[in-house]
Amino acid sequence: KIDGSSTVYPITEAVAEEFQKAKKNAIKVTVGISGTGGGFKKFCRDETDLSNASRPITAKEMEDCKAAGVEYIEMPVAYDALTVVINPKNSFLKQATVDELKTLWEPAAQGKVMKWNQVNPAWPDAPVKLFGAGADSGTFEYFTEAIVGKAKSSRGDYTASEDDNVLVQGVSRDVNAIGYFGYAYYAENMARLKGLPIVNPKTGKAVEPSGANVENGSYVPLSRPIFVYVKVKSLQKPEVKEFVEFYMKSADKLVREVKYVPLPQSAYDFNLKHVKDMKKGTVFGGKNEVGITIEELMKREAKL
Amino acid sequence: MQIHDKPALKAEARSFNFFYGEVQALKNINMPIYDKKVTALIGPSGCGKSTYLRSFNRMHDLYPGNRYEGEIRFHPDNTNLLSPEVDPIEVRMRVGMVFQKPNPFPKTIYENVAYGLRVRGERNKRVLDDKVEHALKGAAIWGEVKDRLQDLAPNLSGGQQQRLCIARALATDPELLLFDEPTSALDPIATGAIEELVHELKKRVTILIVTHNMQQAARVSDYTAYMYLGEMIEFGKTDEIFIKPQDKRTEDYITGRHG
Amino acid sequence: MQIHDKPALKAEARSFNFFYGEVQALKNINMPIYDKKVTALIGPSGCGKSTYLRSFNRMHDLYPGNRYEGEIRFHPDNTNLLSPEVDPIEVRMRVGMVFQKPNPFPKTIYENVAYGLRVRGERNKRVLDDKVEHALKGAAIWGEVKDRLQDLAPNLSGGQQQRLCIARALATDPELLLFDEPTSALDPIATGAIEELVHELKKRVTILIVTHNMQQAARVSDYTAYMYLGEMIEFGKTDEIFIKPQDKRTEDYITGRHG
Amino acid sequence: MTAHNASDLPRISDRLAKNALRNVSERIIEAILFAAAAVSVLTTIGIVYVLVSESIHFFAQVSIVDFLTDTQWTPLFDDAHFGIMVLVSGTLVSSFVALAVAIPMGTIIAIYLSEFANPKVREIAKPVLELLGGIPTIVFGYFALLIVTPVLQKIFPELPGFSLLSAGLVMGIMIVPYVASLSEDAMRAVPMSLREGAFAMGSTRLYTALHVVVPAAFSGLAASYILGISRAVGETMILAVAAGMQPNLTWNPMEPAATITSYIVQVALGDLPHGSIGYQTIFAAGLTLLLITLCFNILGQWLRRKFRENY
Amino acid sequence: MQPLTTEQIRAVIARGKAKDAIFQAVGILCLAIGLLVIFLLVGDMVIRGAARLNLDFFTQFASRRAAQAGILSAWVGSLLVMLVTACAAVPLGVAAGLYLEEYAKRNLVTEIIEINITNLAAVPSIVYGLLALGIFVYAFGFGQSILTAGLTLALLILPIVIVATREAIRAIPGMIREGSMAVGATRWQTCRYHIIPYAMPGILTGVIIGLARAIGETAPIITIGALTFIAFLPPLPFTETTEGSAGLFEWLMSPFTVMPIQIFNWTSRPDPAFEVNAAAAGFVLMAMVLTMNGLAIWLRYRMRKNIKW
Ligand SMILES: Nc1ncnc2c1ncn2[C@@H]1O[C@H](COP(=O)(O)OP(=O)(O)OP(=O)(O)O)[C@@H](O)[C@H]1O
Ligand SMILES: Nc1ncnc2c1ncn2[C@@H]1O[C@H](COP(=O)(O)OP(=O)(O)OP(=O)(O)O)[C@@H](O)[C@H]1O
Ligand SMILES: [Mg+2]
Ligand SMILES: [Mg+2]
Repeated sequence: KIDGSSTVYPITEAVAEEFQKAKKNAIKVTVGISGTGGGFKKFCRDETDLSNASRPITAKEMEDCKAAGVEYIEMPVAYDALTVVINPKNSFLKQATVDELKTLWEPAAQGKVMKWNQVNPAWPDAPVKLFGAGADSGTFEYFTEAIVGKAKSSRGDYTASEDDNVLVQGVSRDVNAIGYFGYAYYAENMARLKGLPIVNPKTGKAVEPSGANVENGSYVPLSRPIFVYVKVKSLQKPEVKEFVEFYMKSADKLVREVKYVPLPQSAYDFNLKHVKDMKKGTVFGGKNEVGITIEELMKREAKL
Repeated sequence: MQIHDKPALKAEARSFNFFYGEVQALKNINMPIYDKKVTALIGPSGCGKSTYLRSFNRMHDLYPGNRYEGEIRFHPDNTNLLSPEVDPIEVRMRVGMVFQKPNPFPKTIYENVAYGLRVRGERNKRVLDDKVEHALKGAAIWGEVKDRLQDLAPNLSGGQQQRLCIARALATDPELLLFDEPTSALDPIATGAIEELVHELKKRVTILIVTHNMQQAARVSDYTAYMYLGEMIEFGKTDEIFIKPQDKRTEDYITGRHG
Repeated sequence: MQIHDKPALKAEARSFNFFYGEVQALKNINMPIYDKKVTALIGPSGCGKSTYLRSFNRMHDLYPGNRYEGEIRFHPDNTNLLSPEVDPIEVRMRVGMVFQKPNPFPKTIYENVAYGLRVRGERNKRVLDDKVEHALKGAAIWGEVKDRLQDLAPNLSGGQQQRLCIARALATDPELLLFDEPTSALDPIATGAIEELVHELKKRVTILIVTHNMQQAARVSDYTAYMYLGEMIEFGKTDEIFIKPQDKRTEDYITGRHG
Repeated sequence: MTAHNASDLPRISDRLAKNALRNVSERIIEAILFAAAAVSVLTTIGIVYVLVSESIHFFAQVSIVDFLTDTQWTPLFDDAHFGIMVLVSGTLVSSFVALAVAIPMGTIIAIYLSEFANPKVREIAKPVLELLGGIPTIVFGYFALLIVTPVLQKIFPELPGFSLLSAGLVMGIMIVPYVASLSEDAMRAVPMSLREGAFAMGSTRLYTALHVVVPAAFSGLAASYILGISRAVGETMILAVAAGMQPNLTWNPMEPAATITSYIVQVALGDLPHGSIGYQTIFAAGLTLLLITLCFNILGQWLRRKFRENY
Repeated sequence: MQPLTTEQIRAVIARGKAKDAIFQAVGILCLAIGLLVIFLLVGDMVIRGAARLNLDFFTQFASRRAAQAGILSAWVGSLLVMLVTACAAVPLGVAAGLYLEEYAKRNLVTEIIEINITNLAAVPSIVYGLLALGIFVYAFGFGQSILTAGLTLALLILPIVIVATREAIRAIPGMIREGSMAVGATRWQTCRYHIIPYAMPGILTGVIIGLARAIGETAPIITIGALTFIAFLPPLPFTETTEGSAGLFEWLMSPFTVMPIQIFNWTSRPDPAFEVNAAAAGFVLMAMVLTMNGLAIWLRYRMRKNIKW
């Protein structure tokens, strides 16, 4: 029984589907979408076996789990690249820096930065139409943290939607629009949208959102790992264990299929090793971090 | 012979008052109902005929706010029908009623007549068949419906429906039958049939009939009571009332000086 | 004098047949209606009185499937009321109607009476006030309602409502007024008031009234028509019909041998 | 005087006494039926309990004054503001637009079906129209976003891609069958005798309908409008898809805005941890929504009582 | 003042008739707009979804591949949820309607119940979702099961059923009631033999209209948290499962998905191919609603034929 983030859902769903097929439907897997927070809530109430998460577990949630005696293993399963998209007819935007995006999205901009030329004088005197993820999503949290520098800190006067297709619609219809959402939605709608290259703060080079750039770690700071948490107790059930093994083995292929960016195979093997060694806990200590690479993660020591 | 002049009492109203909420609809009514006789209630519209009639089977209990005062004694057991200890359902089992507009249930003819028996818990098919036939014969409609007992009752003509309603009331062997203007919705031929039936029935049961048609009262009843504005103005043998009313108001009404 | 014996004609049915779909409800009716007289229609229930009456203002046009045959001529202009070329709305503007159950509109007393005038496009407040007062006086209800013209009409008593409906019909000066059992829902006192009113009104308009009450017919009408099973059995001066009916069926009905 | 022999007498009297068994079983049945009727009250108590108990936590942290007067709604942001008026304005504006469509259109259709159309048309049109109420609202949402908005943009070029106007219009269409069907029922319950009275005075169909039938059926019409209003206020998916979900204190239907309901689904679908203040806001918002519909209902009850059918 | 001349009267009538005609045109236009929207929406769904409208679509589970995804678990889920809804709402609603029409005395309690029912009818469906989340999911511990969803929707349509029941009962002439009581029937016997059977056509219509509304509800079910990938069916009674033999009511506690949720899920997929599925599923849902409405009309017609007074 799995629940949690809608961002991770497509991957887990694909795995679940294949897994059931492989097992001839003898094992029933359900995948819910309650959001990362809702998922953890159930997870820490001991209601689910695995929890999809688009961000690491928070300190509060760690406490809840501890209180309920729930122990878990953290497994990164893919990269999600946030894509900043613009209308394909937009001719003046070729690239953007993190600072520019910050000027546009920070809370201070609310009601003030309404024209493109207020961000960059080289840009035209045209109104800005903003589209973004709903304020309770992991995407929102990560974007604000990466761009503005503080989680959940954003201007409020933009069109927010949980349904990313709505955002796709919005941006594709308005020349002056700019928006952000998960890479998969961009990948499916390349005809209607243009992905805005983001200048890598370290190298100073503009990097296009693409699978390759995410994988090679140059698309920063807008790419992030996403996770599946598995309950230690549940691993004693053979079907859960089998499912986790199946997940890690087929992840590379299935992640690609649902248009996410897979981690290097070594990372999946590493996850399996954790399972074998019962390496419990999170490596984040209850905080989210921006721009972290998978290699760094693998080096860290997990804590409960 | 004395016994013929004053037959046995079947029921008797004693200082009977009735109230619809605050409104007094019947005022101090005293009246005998003789066994195996037809008693007609006449009077202008709104004078309380229906109200009085419906007191005999506690129909007013169905609606809140109605109140009885005084007694209606029922013989031979001398029970007060209106007493709160008396179960209105039992009263209705002993007192049958036929309404102004025929109101057969939208069920089969058979089920209409058997209904009263089923309500009493009768399940035996043989007994039911028997009693249904008997009641339909009693209501002089057996011949017309015996081949279509499973037809829906509302498909009958108005007069047939009314006789079916009589059969329905008869099936449970009531001791007193109440008729509230039973022919006012019927054509002359159906009316004739019902009047004849009433005449037949009084051999077996006591009948109390409301009518707004004085000729009908004269034709079918042995006793007549004239009511006016909730009061019982005059009661007596039908011949006497029609030939020589004692009260000016009765006379006015009978000679048609009223609505 | 000849003129008194046979007054002017107001309307006249000629070989008039009426069909509810396939069912023929009126059969070959021929009958005159005299100007400024009261004509009563009597007959047993279901004989077609209402059907006939409602033909005079083309009420049947409101429901699909009804069919007229023959003519009803309207004088002095000798229009055939039933002709398809004649607009039923125009007919209704000339022929007023009062129903069995009082049916005031859910508006104020004033608006009820003014309704017909507004339909005719009258907007002038003075004219309306005048006509409303006049009509209410004509219906003998002015005294009772003059201080409460803005009250809702459905709050009046039954008898008052019926007189209000008469006022409503009078306000537009109809040439012919149809009454369908106007008193059957009323108490004797209200009935008396309406009967008196009918008597008053015939000075001004022609009246055709359906009643199931023979005494009423005798009291208020100049002419009486007896109908039976859709046919016009007998028509004549009221005195003559009641004293010496020509047809056995009329006699039976009048003497009460029928429902 | 001997129709019944003496031995009969006590038996008959017995029968007339109350039958205890029958009385008890009738009482039990009545109690069961009462319990069923009481379920609706329990439901209300449940709703109020759930909303209030979570809202209490919320109001422990946010003052009611702020809640009612703040002009920003950013409960999930770092800089949190809890001005419910932002959502209320979106809710009211979109409902207003919807009702501006649904009430006239519904009433006209009802009058047409009950007073003009022949019975066959009515028997077919009514259920077909009711199908509109059966279309999943999410389909309406995309209808508003993909079809109605572009059409409207042709008329008002400055209209943004998400707006209360297009969501409201479509919502109005969705509500039409509720209003039309209930109003039509109310008008058909007006006794024919009233209509005959009006026609006998020489009035036309429309005049009869407007001056006699509509006033007579007014309490029923009011009830249908109230139901329409509640539908509009409570509608969720259309607004979530087409109105833009942008917390925006505006009374202008040409702008995008978030409504109470769209906020609630957004959070219900999101990644928010339970027990957080952000999560509790949905109960406070739900409570506000309930109070709004309750106000309209009380208004409706009052209207009905004032114009109770008087025919 | 003069009475109007014939010409004047004719002019007035002509004006009135012109207004009639204009109104009639407006009425037809409004009706046409409504119907047009329906045809547009349904037509659009048919055209876009046509490619997927085949038997496989009904017998396959949801899948991440649009072309293989089907609605098996969704339509089974919808039907089962409707079953629970009907089983809960009908007895409750009919009993409540009976009580209010046939038993209740006019007093404060009755008054409260009545006002309360009209209020409930107006409570937004999403609020029911919040109620269900608090009461059924957590307090009663039913979880995100068919039972929870069915009961939630039952509460949602309860006012509709109650109102329909009351209307139907009110349409039964009082003389039928009196006729039954007059032969000595108790109140309950009168209800059982007469009121309930004669009110049945009206009750059924109300129930089906309520169900047709419930089957399309998305918001409360989302709030319960039932948006899930389900690639299996609830256990049939008495079949063997991995958790042992399923009891008669095991399926009640099974996780589920329903049509509107499946549609919602598909419309929010990045891959546009899923929109075809969403359209096809939308059409299937419409067809379900249509069938229900048709059934209601047919039943009403069938049953009315046997009931007249
Ligand atoms: N349910 C009721 N509530 C209040 N008053 C009532 C009720 N039923 C009847 N009345 C009043 O009681 C009086 C007597 O009515 P009842 O029906 O007994 O008259 P009736 O003699 O049968 O008249 P009709 O010949 O018209 O049937 C009337 O004034 C009537 O208005
Ligand atoms: N709308 C209708 N459709 C079909 N038949 C009808 C309709 N209205 C009346 N009838 C029939 O036409 C006949 C005449 O009815 P009508 O109402 O004119 O009688 P009536 O003399 O006015 O009776 P009453 O004294 O009861 O009012 C009756 O047999 C009746 O059943
Ligand atoms: Mg009576
Ligand atoms: Mg008549």
